[in-house]
Amino acid sequence: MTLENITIKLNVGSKKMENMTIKHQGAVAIIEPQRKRIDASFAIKFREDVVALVEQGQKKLVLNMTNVEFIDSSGLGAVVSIMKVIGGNQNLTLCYVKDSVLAVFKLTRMDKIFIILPNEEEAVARLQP
Amino acid sequence: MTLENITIKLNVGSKKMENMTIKHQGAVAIIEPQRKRIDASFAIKFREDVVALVEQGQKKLVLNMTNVEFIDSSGLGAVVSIMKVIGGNQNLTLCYVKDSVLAVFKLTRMDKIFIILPNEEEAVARLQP
Amino acid sequence: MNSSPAVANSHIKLTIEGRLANIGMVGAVTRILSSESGFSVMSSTEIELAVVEAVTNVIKYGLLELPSSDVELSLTYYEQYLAIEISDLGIPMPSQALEDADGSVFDYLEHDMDTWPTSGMGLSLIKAVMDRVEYSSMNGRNTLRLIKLMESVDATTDS
Amino acid sequence: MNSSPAVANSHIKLTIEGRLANIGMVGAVTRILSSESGFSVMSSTEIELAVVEAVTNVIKYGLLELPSSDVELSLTYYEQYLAIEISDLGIPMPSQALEDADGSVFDYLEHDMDTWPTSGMGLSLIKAVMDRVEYSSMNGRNTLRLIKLMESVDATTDS
Ligand SMILES: Nc1ncnc2c1ncn2[C@@H]1O[C@H](COP(=O)(O)OP(=O)(O)O)[C@@H](O)[C@H]1O
Ligand SMILES: Nc1ncnc2c1ncn2[C@@H]1O[C@H](COP(=O)(O)OP(=O)(O)O)[C@@H](O)[C@H]1O
Repeated sequence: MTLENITIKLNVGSKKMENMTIKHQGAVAIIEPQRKRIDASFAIKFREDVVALVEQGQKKLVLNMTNVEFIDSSGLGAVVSIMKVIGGNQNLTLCYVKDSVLAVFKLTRMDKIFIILPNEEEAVARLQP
Repeated sequence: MTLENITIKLNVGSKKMENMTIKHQGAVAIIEPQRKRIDASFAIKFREDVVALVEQGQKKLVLNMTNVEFIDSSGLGAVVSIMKVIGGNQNLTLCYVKDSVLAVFKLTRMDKIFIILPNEEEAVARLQP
Repeated sequence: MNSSPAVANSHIKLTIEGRLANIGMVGAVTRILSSESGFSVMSSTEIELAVVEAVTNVIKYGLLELPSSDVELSLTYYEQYLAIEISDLGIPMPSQALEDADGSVFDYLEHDMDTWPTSGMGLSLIKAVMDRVEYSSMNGRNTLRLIKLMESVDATTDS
Repeated sequence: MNSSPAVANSHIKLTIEGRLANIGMVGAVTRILSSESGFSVMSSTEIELAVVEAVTNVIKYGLLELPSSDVELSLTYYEQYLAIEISDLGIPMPSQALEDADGSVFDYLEHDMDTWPTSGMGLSLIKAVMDRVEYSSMNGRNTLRLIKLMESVDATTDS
Protein backbone atom coordinates (compact mmCIF):
# COMPACT_ATOMS: atom_id res chain seq x y z
CA MET A 1 0.00 0.00 0.00
CA THR A 2 2.76 2.39 0.92
CA LEU A 3 4.74 1.36 -2.14
CA GLU A 4 1.67 1.90 -4.29
CA ASN A 5 1.35 5.43 -2.98
CA ILE A 6 4.96 6.23 -3.71
CA THR A 7 4.52 5.01 -7.26
CA ILE A 8 1.53 7.26 -7.70
CA LYS A 9 3.44 10.20 -6.31
CA LEU A 10 6.16 9.72 -8.88
CA ASN A 11 3.61 9.43 -11.62
CA VAL A 12 1.92 12.73 -10.92
CA GLY A 13 5.26 14.53 -11.10
CA SER A 14 6.39 16.78 -13.87
CA LYS A 15 7.55 13.89 -16.00
CA LYS A 16 5.02 12.11 -18.09
CA MET A 17 5.39 8.61 -16.72
CA GLU A 18 2.52 7.12 -18.68
CA ASN A 19 4.18 4.27 -20.46
CA MET A 20 2.00 3.62 -23.46
CA THR A 21 -1.40 4.14 -24.99
CA ILE A 22 -3.42 1.33 -26.58
CA LYS A 23 -5.99 1.72 -29.32
CA HIS A 24 -7.97 -1.05 -31.00
CA GLN A 25 -8.89 -1.38 -34.65
CA GLY A 26 -10.67 -4.64 -35.40
CA ALA A 27 -8.46 -7.48 -34.21
CA VAL A 28 -5.40 -5.22 -34.13
CA ALA A 29 -4.13 -3.38 -31.07
CA ILE A 30 -2.05 -0.29 -31.75
CA ILE A 31 0.48 0.36 -29.04
CA GLU A 32 2.14 3.73 -28.79
CA PRO A 33 4.96 3.96 -26.24
CA GLN A 34 4.74 7.35 -24.52
CA ARG A 35 8.46 7.57 -23.92
CA LYS A 36 11.17 9.22 -25.95
CA ARG A 37 13.63 6.58 -24.90
CA ILE A 38 13.34 2.80 -24.70
CA ASP A 39 16.41 1.95 -22.67
CA ALA A 40 17.22 -0.29 -19.71
CA SER A 41 15.16 1.90 -17.38
CA PHE A 42 11.99 1.10 -19.34
CA ALA A 43 12.60 -2.03 -21.44
CA ILE A 44 11.51 -4.63 -18.90
CA LYS A 45 8.31 -2.81 -17.95
CA PHE A 46 7.53 -2.23 -21.62
CA ARG A 47 8.02 -5.89 -22.54
CA GLU A 48 5.98 -7.06 -19.55
CA ASP A 49 3.06 -4.77 -20.31
CA VAL A 50 2.88 -5.75 -23.98
CA VAL A 51 3.43 -9.46 -23.29
CA ALA A 52 0.60 -9.35 -20.72
CA LEU A 53 -1.66 -7.98 -23.45
CA VAL A 54 -0.68 -10.80 -25.81
CA GLU A 55 -1.23 -13.36 -23.09
CA GLN A 56 -4.71 -11.92 -22.52
CA GLY A 57 -5.48 -12.97 -26.10
CA GLN A 58 -4.39 -10.00 -28.21
CA LYS A 59 -3.01 -11.72 -31.34
CA LYS A 60 -2.10 -8.83 -33.66
CA LEU A 61 -0.08 -5.75 -32.73
CA VAL A 62 1.12 -2.54 -34.31
CA LEU A 63 3.93 -0.70 -32.51
CA ASN A 64 3.53 2.98 -33.32
CA MET A 65 7.01 4.34 -32.59
CA THR A 66 6.17 7.99 -33.23
CA ASN A 67 7.35 9.17 -29.81
CA VAL A 68 10.48 7.07 -29.63
CA GLU A 69 13.68 8.91 -30.42
CA PHE A 70 16.13 6.45 -28.95
CA ILE A 71 16.32 2.70 -28.45
CA ASP A 72 19.21 0.68 -27.08
CA SER A 73 19.93 -3.06 -27.03
CA SER A 74 17.65 -3.68 -24.05
CA GLY A 75 14.82 -1.83 -25.81
CA LEU A 76 15.44 -3.76 -28.98
CA GLY A 77 15.60 -6.97 -26.93
CA ALA A 78 12.15 -6.15 -25.54
CA VAL A 79 10.73 -5.64 -29.03
CA VAL A 80 12.28 -8.93 -30.22
CA SER A 81 10.79 -10.70 -27.17
CA ILE A 82 7.39 -9.33 -28.05
CA MET A 83 7.82 -10.53 -31.62
CA LYS A 84 8.67 -14.02 -30.36
CA VAL A 85 5.70 -14.13 -28.01
CA ILE A 86 3.30 -13.04 -30.72
CA GLY A 87 4.72 -15.62 -33.12
CA GLY A 88 6.51 -13.68 -35.84
CA ASN A 89 6.18 -10.81 -38.25
CA GLN A 90 2.82 -11.79 -39.67
CA ASN A 91 1.35 -10.63 -36.34
CA LEU A 92 3.43 -7.54 -35.54
CA THR A 93 4.26 -4.48 -37.61
CA LEU A 94 5.97 -1.21 -36.76
CA CYS A 95 5.32 2.29 -38.01
CA TYR A 96 6.66 5.83 -37.67
CA VAL A 97 10.12 4.49 -36.87
CA LYS A 98 12.55 7.39 -36.67
CA ASP A 99 15.97 7.19 -38.34
CA SER A 100 17.76 7.10 -34.99
CA VAL A 101 15.71 4.02 -34.02
CA LEU A 102 15.93 2.42 -37.47
CA ALA A 103 19.72 2.70 -37.23
CA VAL A 104 19.73 0.25 -34.32
CA PHE A 105 17.48 -2.16 -36.22
CA LYS A 106 19.94 -1.99 -39.12
CA LEU A 107 23.05 -2.42 -36.97
CA THR A 108 21.57 -5.63 -35.59
CA ARG A 109 20.03 -6.75 -38.94
CA MET A 110 16.62 -6.65 -37.27
CA ASP A 111 15.35 -4.51 -40.16
CA LYS A 112 15.29 -7.82 -42.10
CA ILE A 113 12.91 -9.38 -39.59
CA PHE A 114 10.57 -6.62 -38.63
CA ILE A 115 8.02 -5.23 -41.05
CA ILE A 116 8.43 -1.49 -40.76
CA LEU A 117 5.82 0.60 -42.52
CA PRO A 118 5.62 4.34 -42.99
CA ASN A 119 2.32 4.95 -41.23
CA GLU A 120 -0.28 3.46 -38.94
CA GLU A 121 -2.83 2.79 -41.68
CA GLU A 122 -0.44 0.61 -43.63
CA ALA A 123 0.83 -1.07 -40.46
CA VAL A 124 -2.73 -2.02 -39.50
CA ALA A 125 -3.69 -3.02 -43.06
CA ARG A 126 -0.77 -5.42 -43.31
CA LEU A 127 -2.12 -7.38 -40.34
CA GLN A 128 -5.68 -7.64 -41.58
CA PRO A 129 -6.68 -10.80 -43.44
CA MET B 1 53.22 34.16 -38.11
CA THR B 2 53.16 31.11 -35.88
CA LEU B 3 50.04 32.39 -34.16
CA GLU B 4 48.43 32.95 -37.56
CA ASN B 5 49.10 29.34 -38.46
CA ILE B 6 47.59 28.06 -35.26
CA THR B 7 44.48 30.10 -35.89
CA ILE B 8 44.18 28.64 -39.36
CA LYS B 9 44.58 25.13 -37.99
CA LEU B 10 41.71 25.67 -35.62
CA ASN B 11 39.62 27.11 -38.41
CA VAL B 12 39.92 24.11 -40.69
CA GLY B 13 38.73 21.80 -37.92
CA SER B 14 35.36 20.21 -37.71
CA LYS B 15 33.76 23.28 -36.21
CA LYS B 16 32.64 26.01 -38.51
CA MET B 17 34.60 28.90 -37.12
CA GLU B 18 33.63 31.42 -39.77
CA ASN B 19 32.21 34.24 -37.73
CA MET B 20 29.88 36.05 -40.08
CA THR B 21 28.98 36.63 -43.69
CA ILE B 22 28.40 40.07 -45.18
CA LYS B 23 26.20 40.90 -48.16
CA HIS B 24 25.52 44.33 -49.61
CA GLN B 25 22.26 45.71 -50.92
CA GLY B 26 22.56 49.36 -51.96
CA ALA B 27 23.85 51.31 -48.99
CA VAL B 28 22.88 48.54 -46.58
CA ALA B 29 25.21 45.79 -45.38
CA ILE B 30 23.53 42.59 -44.21
CA ILE B 31 25.50 40.78 -41.55
CA GLU B 32 24.72 37.19 -40.73
CA PRO B 33 26.58 35.77 -37.72
CA GLN B 34 27.57 32.19 -38.52
CA ARG B 35 27.38 31.08 -34.93
CA LYS B 36 24.59 29.42 -32.99
CA ARG B 37 25.66 31.18 -29.84
CA ILE B 38 26.68 34.77 -29.17
CA ASP B 39 28.20 34.46 -25.73
CA ALA B 40 31.34 35.70 -24.00
CA SER B 41 33.54 33.49 -26.18
CA PHE B 42 32.44 35.36 -29.30
CA ALA B 43 30.93 38.73 -28.27
CA ILE B 44 34.11 40.81 -28.32
CA LYS B 45 35.27 39.49 -31.69
CA PHE B 46 31.78 40.00 -33.10
CA ARG B 47 31.56 43.60 -31.88
CA GLU B 48 35.05 44.41 -33.13
CA ASP B 49 34.41 43.00 -36.60
CA VAL B 50 31.14 44.86 -37.05
CA VAL B 51 32.43 48.11 -35.53
CA ALA B 52 35.43 47.94 -37.92
CA LEU B 53 32.96 47.76 -40.79
CA VAL B 54 31.09 50.82 -39.51
CA GLU B 55 34.34 52.72 -39.04
CA GLN B 56 35.25 51.91 -42.64
CA GLY B 57 32.17 53.92 -43.63
CA GLN B 58 29.34 51.41 -43.59
CA LYS B 59 26.43 53.50 -42.32
CA LYS B 60 23.42 51.15 -42.46
CA LEU B 61 23.30 47.60 -41.14
CA VAL B 62 20.92 44.70 -40.97
CA LEU B 63 21.72 41.94 -38.49
CA ASN B 64 20.27 38.74 -39.87
CA MET B 65 20.01 36.53 -36.76
CA THR B 66 18.82 33.40 -38.52
CA ASN B 67 21.64 31.20 -37.19
CA VAL B 68 21.63 32.52 -33.66
CA GLU B 69 19.88 30.30 -31.14
CA PHE B 70 21.31 31.77 -27.98
CA ILE B 71 22.52 35.16 -26.83
CA ASP B 72 23.69 36.16 -23.37
CA SER B 73 24.36 39.55 -21.78
CA SER B 74 27.79 39.89 -23.39
CA GLY B 75 26.29 39.13 -26.80
CA LEU B 76 23.52 41.61 -26.18
CA GLY B 77 26.10 44.13 -24.96
CA ALA B 78 27.92 43.72 -28.27
CA VAL B 79 24.74 44.37 -30.25
CA VAL B 80 23.98 47.46 -28.15
CA SER B 81 27.55 48.72 -28.71
CA ILE B 82 27.08 48.32 -32.44
CA MET B 83 23.84 50.23 -32.23
CA LYS B 84 25.57 53.07 -30.40
CA VAL B 85 28.43 53.21 -32.89
CA ILE B 86 26.06 53.34 -35.85
CA GLY B 87 24.00 56.06 -34.21
CA GLY B 88 20.66 54.51 -33.33
CA ASN B 89 17.81 52.45 -34.68
CA GLN B 90 17.31 54.42 -37.87
CA ASN B 91 20.54 52.82 -39.09
CA LEU B 92 20.29 49.26 -37.73
CA THR B 93 17.53 46.69 -37.97
CA LEU B 94 17.35 43.03 -37.00
CA CYS B 95 15.56 40.14 -38.65
CA TYR B 96 14.91 36.43 -38.16
CA VAL B 97 15.28 36.80 -34.40
CA LYS B 98 14.41 33.50 -32.76
CA ASP B 99 12.20 33.38 -29.66
CA SER B 100 15.09 32.30 -27.45
CA VAL B 101 17.03 35.40 -28.52
CA LEU B 102 14.02 37.71 -28.42
CA ALA B 103 13.45 36.61 -24.82
CA VAL B 104 16.74 38.22 -23.79
CA PHE B 105 15.83 41.44 -25.63
CA LYS B 106 12.55 41.48 -23.73
CA LEU B 107 14.10 40.73 -20.33
CA THR B 108 16.37 43.75 -20.79
CA ARG B 109 13.67 45.92 -22.46
CA MET B 110 15.91 46.14 -25.53
CA ASP B 111 12.95 45.05 -27.68
CA LYS B 112 11.78 48.67 -27.20
CA ILE B 113 14.95 50.05 -28.75
CA PHE B 114 15.76 47.66 -31.54
CA ILE B 115 13.66 47.47 -34.66
CA ILE B 116 13.10 43.76 -35.12
CA LEU B 117 11.48 42.75 -38.38
CA PRO B 118 10.31 39.35 -39.57
CA ASN B 119 12.51 39.01 -42.63
CA GLU B 120 15.52 40.42 -44.44
CA GLU B 121 13.53 42.24 -47.12
CA GLU B 122 11.63 44.29 -44.55
CA ALA B 123 14.77 44.86 -42.49
CA VAL B 124 16.56 46.25 -45.56
CA ALA B 125 13.54 48.26 -46.74
CA ARG B 126 13.23 50.00 -43.36
CA LEU B 127 16.75 51.40 -43.76
CA GLN B 128 16.27 52.70 -47.28
CA PRO B 129 15.30 56.34 -47.75
CA MET C 1 2.30 24.70 -0.84
CA ASN C 2 2.72 20.97 -1.07
CA SER C 3 3.84 19.42 2.19
CA SER C 4 5.21 16.21 0.71
CA PRO C 5 8.96 16.17 0.40
CA ALA C 6 10.32 16.72 -3.07
CA VAL C 7 11.34 13.52 -4.81
CA ALA C 8 14.74 13.66 -6.40
CA ASN C 9 14.42 12.28 -9.89
CA SER C 10 17.92 12.75 -11.15
CA HIS C 11 21.12 14.48 -10.42
CA ILE C 12 24.07 15.18 -12.65
CA LYS C 13 27.37 16.88 -12.02
CA LEU C 14 29.40 18.48 -14.78
CA THR C 15 32.99 19.57 -14.54
CA ILE C 16 34.64 21.83 -17.10
CA GLU C 17 37.92 23.67 -17.28
CA GLY C 18 37.35 27.37 -16.74
CA ARG C 19 37.76 28.51 -20.34
CA LEU C 20 35.26 30.64 -22.24
CA ALA C 21 35.40 28.12 -25.10
CA ASN C 22 33.63 25.61 -22.85
CA ILE C 23 30.63 27.82 -22.12
CA GLY C 24 28.70 26.64 -25.16
CA MET C 25 28.81 23.04 -23.96
CA VAL C 26 27.55 23.99 -20.54
CA GLY C 27 24.71 25.96 -22.05
CA ALA C 28 23.70 23.22 -24.47
CA VAL C 29 23.76 20.57 -21.75
CA THR C 30 21.75 22.68 -19.34
CA ARG C 31 19.11 23.46 -21.94
CA ILE C 32 18.66 19.88 -23.12
CA LEU C 33 18.46 18.46 -19.60
CA SER C 34 15.98 21.09 -18.52
CA SER C 35 13.75 20.52 -21.48
CA GLU C 36 13.96 16.71 -21.13
CA SER C 37 13.02 17.13 -17.48
CA GLY C 38 9.77 18.83 -18.28
CA PHE C 39 10.55 22.55 -18.40
CA SER C 40 9.06 24.47 -21.32
CA VAL C 41 11.24 25.66 -24.17
CA MET C 42 11.13 29.19 -22.77
CA SER C 43 12.03 28.13 -19.24
CA SER C 44 14.83 25.95 -20.56
CA THR C 45 16.22 28.95 -22.40
CA GLU C 46 16.02 31.02 -19.21
CA ILE C 47 17.79 28.32 -17.22
CA GLU C 48 20.46 28.10 -19.91
CA LEU C 49 20.88 31.89 -19.80
CA ALA C 50 21.29 31.97 -16.02
CA VAL C 51 23.85 29.16 -16.04
CA VAL C 52 25.82 30.69 -18.90
CA GLU C 53 25.89 34.09 -17.14
CA ALA C 54 27.02 32.52 -13.88
CA VAL C 55 29.71 30.32 -15.39
CA THR C 56 30.95 33.22 -17.52
CA ASN C 57 31.34 35.37 -14.42
CA VAL C 58 33.31 32.65 -12.66
CA ILE C 59 35.64 32.37 -15.64
CA LYS C 60 35.91 36.12 -16.24
CA TYR C 61 36.37 37.24 -12.63
CA GLY C 62 36.74 34.30 -10.24
CA LEU C 63 39.32 32.33 -12.21
CA LEU C 64 41.08 35.32 -13.74
CA GLU C 65 44.39 34.36 -12.17
CA LEU C 66 43.73 30.62 -12.38
CA PRO C 67 42.84 30.13 -16.03
CA SER C 68 42.96 26.33 -15.91
CA SER C 69 40.91 25.80 -12.79
CA ASP C 70 37.68 23.86 -12.94
CA VAL C 71 34.08 24.99 -12.71
CA GLU C 72 31.60 22.49 -11.30
CA LEU C 73 27.96 22.54 -12.24
CA SER C 74 25.48 20.40 -10.39
CA LEU C 75 21.92 20.00 -11.62
CA THR C 76 19.33 18.27 -9.46
CA TYR C 77 15.88 17.85 -10.90
CA TYR C 78 13.27 17.51 -8.20
CA GLU C 79 9.61 16.92 -8.82
CA GLN C 80 8.72 20.58 -8.42
CA TYR C 81 11.92 22.45 -9.05
CA LEU C 82 15.41 22.38 -10.40
CA ALA C 83 18.35 23.18 -8.12
CA ILE C 84 21.57 24.31 -9.77
CA GLU C 85 24.89 24.82 -8.06
CA ILE C 86 27.82 26.49 -9.78
CA SER C 87 30.97 26.20 -7.76
CA ASP C 88 34.65 27.07 -8.09
CA LEU C 89 37.81 27.56 -6.08
CA GLY C 90 38.61 31.01 -7.44
CA ILE C 91 38.28 34.56 -6.15
CA PRO C 92 34.89 34.99 -4.47
CA MET C 93 32.35 37.44 -5.82
CA PRO C 94 32.41 40.75 -3.87
CA SER C 95 29.85 40.49 -1.09
CA GLN C 96 27.61 43.28 -2.38
CA ALA C 97 27.67 42.32 -6.09
CA LEU C 98 24.60 40.10 -5.98
CA GLU C 99 22.58 42.60 -3.97
CA ASP C 100 23.68 45.48 -6.20
CA ALA C 101 22.30 43.63 -9.18
CA ASP C 102 18.77 44.87 -8.56
CA GLY C 103 17.68 45.23 -12.16
CA SER C 104 18.22 49.02 -12.16
CA VAL C 105 20.65 48.49 -15.05
CA PHE C 106 17.51 48.04 -17.15
CA ASP C 107 16.07 51.41 -16.07
CA TYR C 108 17.79 53.21 -18.94
CA LEU C 109 16.12 55.84 -21.07
CA GLU C 110 14.90 54.47 -24.37
CA HIS C 111 15.44 57.77 -26.18
CA ASP C 112 18.88 58.45 -24.68
CA MET C 113 21.52 56.27 -26.30
CA ASP C 114 24.11 57.24 -23.69
CA THR C 115 22.12 55.48 -20.98
CA TRP C 116 21.88 52.13 -22.76
CA PRO C 117 23.87 49.45 -20.94
CA THR C 118 26.47 47.33 -22.71
CA SER C 119 27.58 45.40 -19.64
CA GLY C 120 26.68 44.85 -15.98
CA MET C 121 23.51 42.93 -16.94
CA GLY C 122 24.53 39.35 -16.06
CA LEU C 123 23.62 39.10 -12.40
CA SER C 124 20.39 41.05 -12.90
CA LEU C 125 19.40 38.64 -15.65
CA ILE C 126 20.10 35.65 -13.42
CA LYS C 127 17.86 37.16 -10.75
CA ALA C 128 15.18 37.97 -13.31
CA VAL C 129 14.83 34.44 -14.63
CA MET C 130 15.45 32.40 -11.47
CA ASP C 131 13.09 31.97 -8.54
CA ARG C 132 15.87 31.99 -5.98
CA VAL C 133 19.53 33.02 -6.08
CA GLU C 134 21.94 32.46 -3.19
CA TYR C 135 25.69 32.82 -2.92
CA SER C 136 28.07 31.38 -0.38
CA SER C 137 31.81 31.17 -0.01
CA MET C 138 33.28 28.67 2.41
CA ASN C 139 36.71 27.09 2.82
CA GLY C 140 37.81 28.50 -0.50
CA ARG C 141 34.85 27.10 -2.43
CA ASN C 142 32.36 29.57 -3.89
CA THR C 143 28.87 28.33 -4.67
CA LEU C 144 26.07 30.08 -6.49
CA ARG C 145 22.81 28.25 -5.90
CA LEU C 146 19.90 28.80 -8.27
CA ILE C 147 16.38 27.49 -7.98
CA LYS C 148 13.83 27.35 -10.78
CA LEU C 149 10.32 26.13 -10.05
CA MET C 150 8.49 23.84 -12.44
CA GLU C 151 5.76 25.74 -14.24
CA SER C 152 3.24 22.96 -13.83
CA VAL C 153 3.38 22.78 -10.06
CA ASP C 154 -0.15 22.69 -8.77
CA ALA C 155 -0.99 22.67 -5.11
CA THR C 156 -2.11 19.07 -4.80
CA THR C 157 -3.41 17.72 -1.55
CA ASP C 158 -2.00 14.55 -0.10
CA SER C 159 -4.43 11.68 -0.06
CA MET D 1 47.14 10.11 -41.96
CA ASN D 2 47.51 13.63 -40.69
CA SER D 3 50.74 14.21 -38.80
CA SER D 4 49.68 17.34 -36.97
CA PRO D 5 48.77 16.79 -33.34
CA ALA D 6 45.10 16.87 -32.48
CA VAL D 7 43.94 20.13 -30.95
CA ALA D 8 41.76 19.75 -27.91
CA ASN D 9 38.75 21.96 -28.34
CA SER D 10 36.77 21.12 -25.26
CA HIS D 11 36.49 18.65 -22.48
CA ILE D 12 33.64 17.92 -20.14
CA LYS D 13 33.27 15.48 -17.28
CA LEU D 14 29.90 14.21 -16.10
CA THR D 15 29.21 12.39 -12.87
CA ILE D 16 26.00 10.53 -12.20
CA GLU D 17 24.83 8.15 -9.54
CA GLY D 18 24.70 4.63 -10.90
CA ARG D 19 20.93 4.34 -11.28
CA LEU D 20 19.17 3.29 -14.48
CA ALA D 21 16.91 6.34 -14.14
CA ASN D 22 19.92 8.54 -14.91
CA ILE D 23 20.75 6.88 -18.22
CA GLY D 24 18.45 9.12 -20.21
CA MET D 25 20.30 12.22 -19.06
CA VAL D 26 23.64 10.77 -20.01
CA GLY D 27 22.34 9.83 -23.44
CA ALA D 28 20.76 13.22 -24.08
CA VAL D 29 23.89 15.08 -23.01
CA THR D 30 26.16 12.89 -25.10
CA ARG D 31 24.01 13.32 -28.20
CA ILE D 32 23.69 17.09 -27.94
CA LEU D 33 27.39 17.63 -27.30
CA SER D 34 28.38 15.37 -30.16
CA SER D 35 26.09 17.08 -32.58
CA GLU D 36 27.16 20.57 -31.42
CA SER D 37 30.76 19.48 -31.90
CA GLY D 38 30.27 18.73 -35.54
CA PHE D 39 29.25 15.07 -35.69
CA SER D 40 26.37 14.25 -38.02
CA VAL D 41 22.95 13.36 -36.61
CA MET D 42 23.62 9.69 -37.38
CA SER D 43 27.05 9.67 -35.75
CA SER D 44 25.67 11.50 -32.73
CA THR D 45 23.03 8.79 -32.36
CA GLU D 46 25.71 6.10 -32.61
CA ILE D 47 27.82 7.83 -29.97
CA GLU D 48 24.76 8.16 -27.74
CA LEU D 49 24.04 4.44 -28.24
CA ALA D 50 27.57 3.37 -27.32
CA VAL D 51 27.62 5.53 -24.20
CA VAL D 52 24.19 4.35 -23.07
CA GLU D 53 25.18 0.69 -23.58
CA ALA D 54 28.41 1.17 -21.64
CA VAL D 55 26.87 3.08 -18.75
CA THR D 56 24.01 0.57 -18.57
CA ASN D 57 26.49 -2.30 -18.26
CA VAL D 58 28.34 -0.53 -15.48
CA ILE D 59 25.08 -0.02 -13.59
CA LYS D 60 23.69 -3.50 -14.32
CA TYR D 61 26.85 -5.52 -13.64
CA GLY D 62 29.65 -3.39 -12.22
CA LEU D 63 27.66 -1.56 -9.55
CA LEU D 64 25.25 -4.41 -8.80
CA GLU D 65 26.31 -4.54 -5.16
CA LEU D 66 26.99 -0.81 -4.91
CA PRO D 67 23.76 0.73 -6.14
CA SER D 68 24.63 4.26 -5.12
CA SER D 69 28.13 4.46 -6.50
CA ASP D 70 29.00 6.96 -9.19
CA VAL D 71 29.70 6.59 -12.88
CA GLU D 72 32.01 9.12 -14.46
CA LEU D 73 31.82 10.04 -18.09
CA SER D 74 34.50 12.13 -19.70
CA LEU D 75 34.08 13.54 -23.20
CA THR D 76 36.99 15.19 -24.96
CA TYR D 77 36.36 16.64 -28.38
CA TYR D 78 39.52 16.84 -30.44
CA GLU D 79 39.73 18.30 -33.90
CA GLN D 80 39.57 14.91 -35.58
CA TYR D 81 37.99 12.62 -33.03
CA LEU D 82 36.02 12.30 -29.86
CA ALA D 83 37.49 10.42 -26.90
CA ILE D 84 35.07 9.07 -24.32
CA GLU D 85 35.95 7.49 -21.01
CA ILE D 86 33.39 5.74 -18.84
CA SER D 87 34.79 4.88 -15.46
CA ASP D 88 33.58 3.39 -12.19
CA LEU D 89 34.81 1.79 -8.97
CA GLY D 90 32.65 -1.34 -9.24
CA ILE D 91 33.24 -4.94 -10.23
CA PRO D 92 35.40 -5.06 -13.34
CA MET D 93 34.12 -6.55 -16.57
CA PRO D 94 35.32 -10.16 -17.03
CA SER D 95 38.52 -10.06 -19.03
CA GLN D 96 37.16 -11.93 -22.05
CA ALA D 97 33.78 -10.16 -22.28
CA LEU D 98 34.93 -7.45 -24.69
CA GLU D 99 36.74 -9.90 -26.96
CA ASP D 100 33.81 -12.31 -26.90
CA ALA D 101 31.57 -9.55 -28.21
CA ASP D 102 32.63 -10.15 -31.80
CA GLY D 103 29.30 -9.41 -33.45
CA SER D 104 28.42 -13.11 -33.83
CA VAL D 105 25.29 -12.40 -31.80
CA PHE D 106 23.96 -10.82 -35.00
CA ASP D 107 24.60 -13.99 -37.07
CA TYR D 108 21.15 -15.36 -36.24
CA LEU D 109 18.89 -16.99 -38.80
CA GLU D 110 16.23 -14.64 -40.09
CA HIS D 111 13.71 -17.45 -40.64
CA ASP D 112 14.35 -19.15 -37.27
CA MET D 113 12.74 -17.24 -34.46
CA ASP D 114 14.55 -19.31 -31.84
CA THR D 115 17.91 -17.88 -32.92
CA TRP D 116 16.90 -14.22 -32.62
CA PRO D 117 18.80 -12.55 -29.78
CA THR D 118 17.04 -10.63 -27.02
CA SER D 119 20.19 -9.78 -25.05
CA GLY D 120 23.96 -9.95 -25.26
CA MET D 121 24.06 -7.25 -27.96
CA GLY D 122 25.42 -4.29 -26.01
CA LEU D 123 29.17 -4.74 -26.30
CA SER D 124 28.91 -5.80 -29.94
CA LEU D 125 26.94 -2.66 -30.70
CA ILE D 126 29.55 -0.51 -28.99
CA LYS D 127 32.25 -2.12 -31.12
CA ALA D 128 30.16 -1.74 -34.26
CA VAL D 129 29.66 2.01 -33.92
CA MET D 130 32.99 3.06 -32.38
CA ASP D 131 36.33 3.23 -34.13
CA ARG D 132 38.24 2.03 -31.10
CA VAL D 133 37.24 0.34 -27.84
CA GLU D 134 39.66 -0.33 -24.99
CA TYR D 135 39.12 -1.48 -21.43
CA SER D 136 41.38 -1.23 -18.43
CA SER D 137 41.06 -1.87 -14.74
CA MET D 138 43.62 -0.39 -12.39
CA ASN D 139 43.65 0.32 -8.65
CA GLY D 140 39.96 -0.46 -8.40
CA ARG D 141 38.98 1.93 -11.20
CA ASN D 142 37.56 0.45 -14.39
CA THR D 143 37.73 2.53 -17.54
CA LEU D 144 36.18 1.88 -20.92
CA ARG D 145 37.74 4.14 -23.52
CA LEU D 146 35.92 4.78 -26.79
CA ILE D 147 37.14 6.67 -29.82
CA LYS D 148 34.97 8.00 -32.62
CA LEU D 149 36.60 9.70 -35.60
CA MET D 150 35.13 12.81 -37.16
CA GLU D 151 33.53 11.99 -40.49
CA SER D 152 34.96 15.05 -42.19
CA VAL D 153 38.61 14.30 -41.50
CA ASP D 154 40.49 14.79 -44.71
CA ALA D 155 44.19 14.15 -45.08
CA THR D 156 45.39 17.74 -45.24
CA THR D 157 49.02 18.55 -45.77
CA ASP D 158 50.79 20.89 -43.42
CA SER D 159 51.88 24.12 -45.01
N1 LIG E 1 32.15 35.11 -9.92
C1 LIG E 1 32.54 36.40 -9.71
N2 LIG E 1 33.71 36.64 -9.10
C2 LIG E 1 34.10 37.90 -8.90
N3 LIG E 1 33.38 38.99 -9.24
C3 LIG E 1 32.21 38.82 -9.84
C4 LIG E 1 31.72 37.52 -10.10
N4 LIG E 1 30.52 37.64 -10.70
C5 LIG E 1 30.29 38.95 -10.80
N5 LIG E 1 31.28 39.69 -10.29
C6 LIG E 1 31.32 41.17 -10.20
O1 LIG E 1 29.98 41.64 -10.35
C7 LIG E 1 29.90 42.59 -11.40
C8 LIG E 1 28.56 42.49 -12.12
O2 LIG E 1 28.50 41.27 -12.86
P1 LIG E 1 27.45 41.10 -14.04
O3 LIG E 1 26.13 41.58 -13.57
O4 LIG E 1 27.50 39.68 -14.47
O5 LIG E 1 27.92 42.04 -15.22
P2 LIG E 1 29.28 42.15 -16.05
O6 LIG E 1 29.99 40.87 -15.92
O7 LIG E 1 28.83 42.42 -17.44
O8 LIG E 1 30.01 43.30 -15.45
C9 LIG E 1 31.07 42.31 -12.29
O9 LIG E 1 31.47 43.45 -12.99
C10 LIG E 1 32.11 41.82 -11.29
O10 LIG E 1 32.78 42.91 -10.74
N1 LIG F 1 30.70 -3.29 -16.78
C1 LIG F 1 30.56 -4.64 -16.69
N2 LIG F 1 30.87 -5.27 -15.55
C2 LIG F 1 30.74 -6.59 -15.45
N3 LIG F 1 30.32 -7.40 -16.44
C3 LIG F 1 30.01 -6.84 -17.61
C4 LIG F 1 30.12 -5.44 -17.81
N4 LIG F 1 29.75 -5.17 -19.07
C5 LIG F 1 29.44 -6.35 -19.64
N5 LIG F 1 29.58 -7.36 -18.78
C6 LIG F 1 29.36 -8.80 -19.09
O1 LIG F 1 29.37 -8.93 -20.51
C7 LIG F 1 28.19 -9.57 -20.97
C8 LIG F 1 27.78 -9.01 -22.33
O2 LIG F 1 27.32 -7.67 -22.20
P1 LIG F 1 26.43 -7.00 -23.34
O3 LIG F 1 27.04 -7.33 -24.66
O4 LIG F 1 26.29 -5.57 -23.02
O5 LIG F 1 25.03 -7.74 -23.30
P2 LIG F 1 23.95 -7.89 -22.12
O6 LIG F 1 24.21 -6.85 -21.10
O7 LIG F 1 22.65 -7.72 -22.82
O8 LIG F 1 24.16 -9.29 -21.62
C9 LIG F 1 27.17 -9.33 -19.90
O9 LIG F 1 26.18 -10.34 -19.88
C10 LIG F 1 28.03 -9.32 -18.62
O10 LIG F 1 28.20 -10.64 -18.16
